[in-house]
Amino acid sequence: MYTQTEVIKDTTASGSEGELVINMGPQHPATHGVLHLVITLNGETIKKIEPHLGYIHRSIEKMTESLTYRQFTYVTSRMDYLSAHINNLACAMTVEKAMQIEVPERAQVIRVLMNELTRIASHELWIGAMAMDLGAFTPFFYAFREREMITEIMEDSCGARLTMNYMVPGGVMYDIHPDFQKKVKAFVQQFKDKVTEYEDLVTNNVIFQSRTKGVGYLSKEDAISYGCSGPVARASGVSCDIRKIYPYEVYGKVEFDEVLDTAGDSFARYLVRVKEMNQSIRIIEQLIDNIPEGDFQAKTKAVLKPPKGEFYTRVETARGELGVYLVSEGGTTPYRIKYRSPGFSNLSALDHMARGSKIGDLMATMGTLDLVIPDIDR
Amino acid sequence: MFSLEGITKTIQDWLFSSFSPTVALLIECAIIILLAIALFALLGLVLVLMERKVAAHIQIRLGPNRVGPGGMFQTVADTVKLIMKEGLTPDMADKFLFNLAPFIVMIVAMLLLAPIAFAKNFQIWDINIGVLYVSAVSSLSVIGILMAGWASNNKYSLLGAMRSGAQIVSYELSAGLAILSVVVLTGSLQISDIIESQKDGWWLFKGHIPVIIAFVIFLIAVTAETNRAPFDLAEAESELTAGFHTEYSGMRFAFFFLAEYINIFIVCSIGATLFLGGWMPLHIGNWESFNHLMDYIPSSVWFMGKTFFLIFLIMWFRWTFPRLRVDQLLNLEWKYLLPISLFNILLVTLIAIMGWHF
Amino acid sequence: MTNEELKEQILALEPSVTFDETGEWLNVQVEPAQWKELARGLRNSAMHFDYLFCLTCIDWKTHMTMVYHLSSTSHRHNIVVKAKVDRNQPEIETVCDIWRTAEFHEREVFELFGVVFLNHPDLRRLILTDDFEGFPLRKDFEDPINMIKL
Amino acid sequence: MFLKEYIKDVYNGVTSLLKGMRKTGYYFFHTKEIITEQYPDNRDTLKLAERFRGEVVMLHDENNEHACTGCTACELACPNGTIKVITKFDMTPEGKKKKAVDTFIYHLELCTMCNLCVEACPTGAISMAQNFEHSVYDRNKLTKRLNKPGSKVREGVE
Repeated sequence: MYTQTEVIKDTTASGSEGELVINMGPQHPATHGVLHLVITLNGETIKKIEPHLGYIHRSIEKMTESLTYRQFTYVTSRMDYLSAHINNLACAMTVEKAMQIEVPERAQVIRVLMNELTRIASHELWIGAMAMDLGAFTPFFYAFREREMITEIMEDSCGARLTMNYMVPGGVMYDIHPDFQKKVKAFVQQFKDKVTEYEDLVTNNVIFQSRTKGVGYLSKEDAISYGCSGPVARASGVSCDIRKIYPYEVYGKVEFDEVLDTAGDSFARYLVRVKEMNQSIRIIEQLIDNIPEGDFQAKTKAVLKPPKGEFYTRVETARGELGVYLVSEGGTTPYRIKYRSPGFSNLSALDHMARGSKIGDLMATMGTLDLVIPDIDR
Repeated sequence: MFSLEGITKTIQDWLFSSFSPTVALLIECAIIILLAIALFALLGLVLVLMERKVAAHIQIRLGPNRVGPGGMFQTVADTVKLIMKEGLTPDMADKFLFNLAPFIVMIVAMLLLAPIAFAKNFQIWDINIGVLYVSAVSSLSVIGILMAGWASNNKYSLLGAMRSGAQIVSYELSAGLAILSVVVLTGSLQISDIIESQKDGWWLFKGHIPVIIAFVIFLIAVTAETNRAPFDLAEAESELTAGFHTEYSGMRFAFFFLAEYINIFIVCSIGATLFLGGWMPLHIGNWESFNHLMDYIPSSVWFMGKTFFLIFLIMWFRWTFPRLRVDQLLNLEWKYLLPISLFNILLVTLIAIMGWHF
Repeated sequence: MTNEELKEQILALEPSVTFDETGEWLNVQVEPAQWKELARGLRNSAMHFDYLFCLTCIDWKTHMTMVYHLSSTSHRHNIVVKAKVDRNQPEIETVCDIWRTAEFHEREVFELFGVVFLNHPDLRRLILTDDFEGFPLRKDFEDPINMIKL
Repeated sequence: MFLKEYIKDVYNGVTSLLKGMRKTGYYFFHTKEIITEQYPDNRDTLKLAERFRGEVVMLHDENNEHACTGCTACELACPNGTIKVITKFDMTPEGKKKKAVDTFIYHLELCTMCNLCVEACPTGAISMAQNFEHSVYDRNKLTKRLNKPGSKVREGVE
């Protein structure tokens, strides 16, 4: 066992014969936050990648142990801040499962609508950021234009743009805004009009294709073994969409396809995400006119006290499978909460995927893994 | 009508009449140096602002709009900031080379100004091997970049400099061959001769498809030579933070930055001279009245217009395309551009020999 | 596969395990010494538990429990395996040669709970700084400066 | 055949690039597509969503009365210790002691705008306001007293 200091010290001197050890991050344009990768290079070829985490570790799991069941959902918005709704939903669902709260149909539909909007918003940001990693700056702004519409919808209904805290145990915090349906329909229309722009600028671009095709290959066996989930695993042919396998809320009642690809390279991961946006649009179109009347929140007690036991909820965030493992001792605060974050497992496959490729390929691989660092560190 | 030719002639006559030829020449040199530096500063300011505005409009933004009307003085403010900033030298860097590198890059850019004809008879040095001079001197800038990368004692800088070395050396070839195709058609290396040969039409139109191909290859190659996106591997922001100038700050960084834009201006003016007739107005065959009308527009306006059009094209590339990978960059050169331009030059030679051009 | 079938097959692999069916999924209690063998069996037998989707530890103040959530991508069944480890000298065999995702998760558990994973190829700190003392997710961890008690 | 593939490669590559350039060129020349919000300039016309959560305020009516009974439900609901309610005992005309709010302290610097206090309030005394320009030079200014001086609880609010 050797300590971390030694590793970092090691990077100031070059590695063994012909090797170059560089610190990528914690401040680096492509690591999207504070990911720190210690990369061993041979010329431009990557020999080894060691991630060092913890620069934004807030120990949310420990914090949660002193928060009540109403309070602890909002903290998870800060984990994977791009799918804040879905994180909140996972927590709310865990409490509902533990306390056997029946969520009204209307709340379920609103939740699914919000989830899918979040998923599109997250993928929009990812498309921009990924193109930026590969050196194309402009798609970022086009993607943000559409994302802005979603954040405005969120702002109208939830009162915040990023950390909404809209899903609460028992339903949603408020009813949807009166303009919600109109604005969502406008967004769907805008998205359909503008989706060709990404095709022109990114998908069909010969440089983009040559940068991503065959880069960062992950086989099906490795994807399973590394615990990958979400688009990363689905691009390798692993069917792992929690919305399909273990449907929650009203996902069982809507029609959508699980997007699968078998190529397993960066371009496949890119395509899976783009197609997933279209599937999300499909779900939204099915539900937007069919929001049932009724309560938006179930009647719950002021103080939530789940019974003693262990509860596990799995949801599909924009990045993959989020698990909330709740150990309750019957008190007002959780005894232990474990968040199984998708990014952490996906990151563990990075070394395997990037070995032997160029530094430029690392950007494509890392970009398509869609890492959100607070989600990894928690 | 306003003519730069008249002004320069008056100044020269006056100088030679009032001083001995040696002193007059020295004074002329001093004036030219001053003018070149002034042009440098001005071009830097204008081009940086132009880049930011072009980028902003492509990206559905407004761009700089706070300092001065429409953000006109934004770059001036930036320059003031850069001058005031501390120029850091890394601890273990090779101090001499580290400080020398930005000046080498600047000097190379300045040297390249010499043979460019800015307007009719307004040229610093009408050297008889003008085109050769340009392609020879422009390849020197790689020395400055390598020096900067090596002396910085930073691994990102080193990687960036190595990439840049491979890139500039290989793209010199196809840029050279593209230039050669015009030289073949003109039969002269002198810039003024090349412009003169386009009196009745620009080479881009006169030379059929092969010259158009040469023009496209020239554009691609010079984009790569000036380290611009999609070939900005030497800087490659998302990979190497800032590549060879990662460790530079303050005015020394500004020199690199400025040199990049000056280089763009120079290669675009060379492109405009070779393919679009330099300061020569747009002349179409024997439409006498049209040609006459075109002559009324000052030659400097023609030259600047063409150059800035090409600069706009290069900026347009930058804000549209993703960056290539280093091996793809070399593949593009050796597998696509070089064979095509070799084949192309054969065609151009054929056209020149058979006299098929207009 | 139903829980009964799973039970049968797991018992065939390791007779000393005990079961608990109160939760959502079948809970399997195993001794740390037998865990590695059982893990290999679960992965390679007909049950085909190839997806380790959650690996964590719970501090019960008297002892600690390693919790492994396993799933099968082909049969779609899940189980939870728990192994009780001693709190003063927590040690358990690594499973990162069976499920490679365990490598990172075990490193996380190692530094947050102090559980030592035997034969782990690269067991060092992933998140915390080197001079950090104590194991933050244990119940008796106190940090007077950074922890705010409400 | 090799030559055909080669030419096809070049052709497809160039057309894909030109398509991208057409798109960016379109936006360059269509300045009305610009979406920049000129924030400090458009302060007058800026319209925030009515549910936007900017800060917690206590609603006072024209008689300088509020609805806070000092029950501290918000204080308990807050996950960050943002709210501190200092209570006092008022004498009712009948001579009975009645709990009332003395000072409602709100630490804006700790607040995450999660809305849990507003949800918890049984009398609707506090709500979220749209003001989002909170920057000040002294962080002490961020600690606010929400009940106005001299204000008292509205009649009939229990």
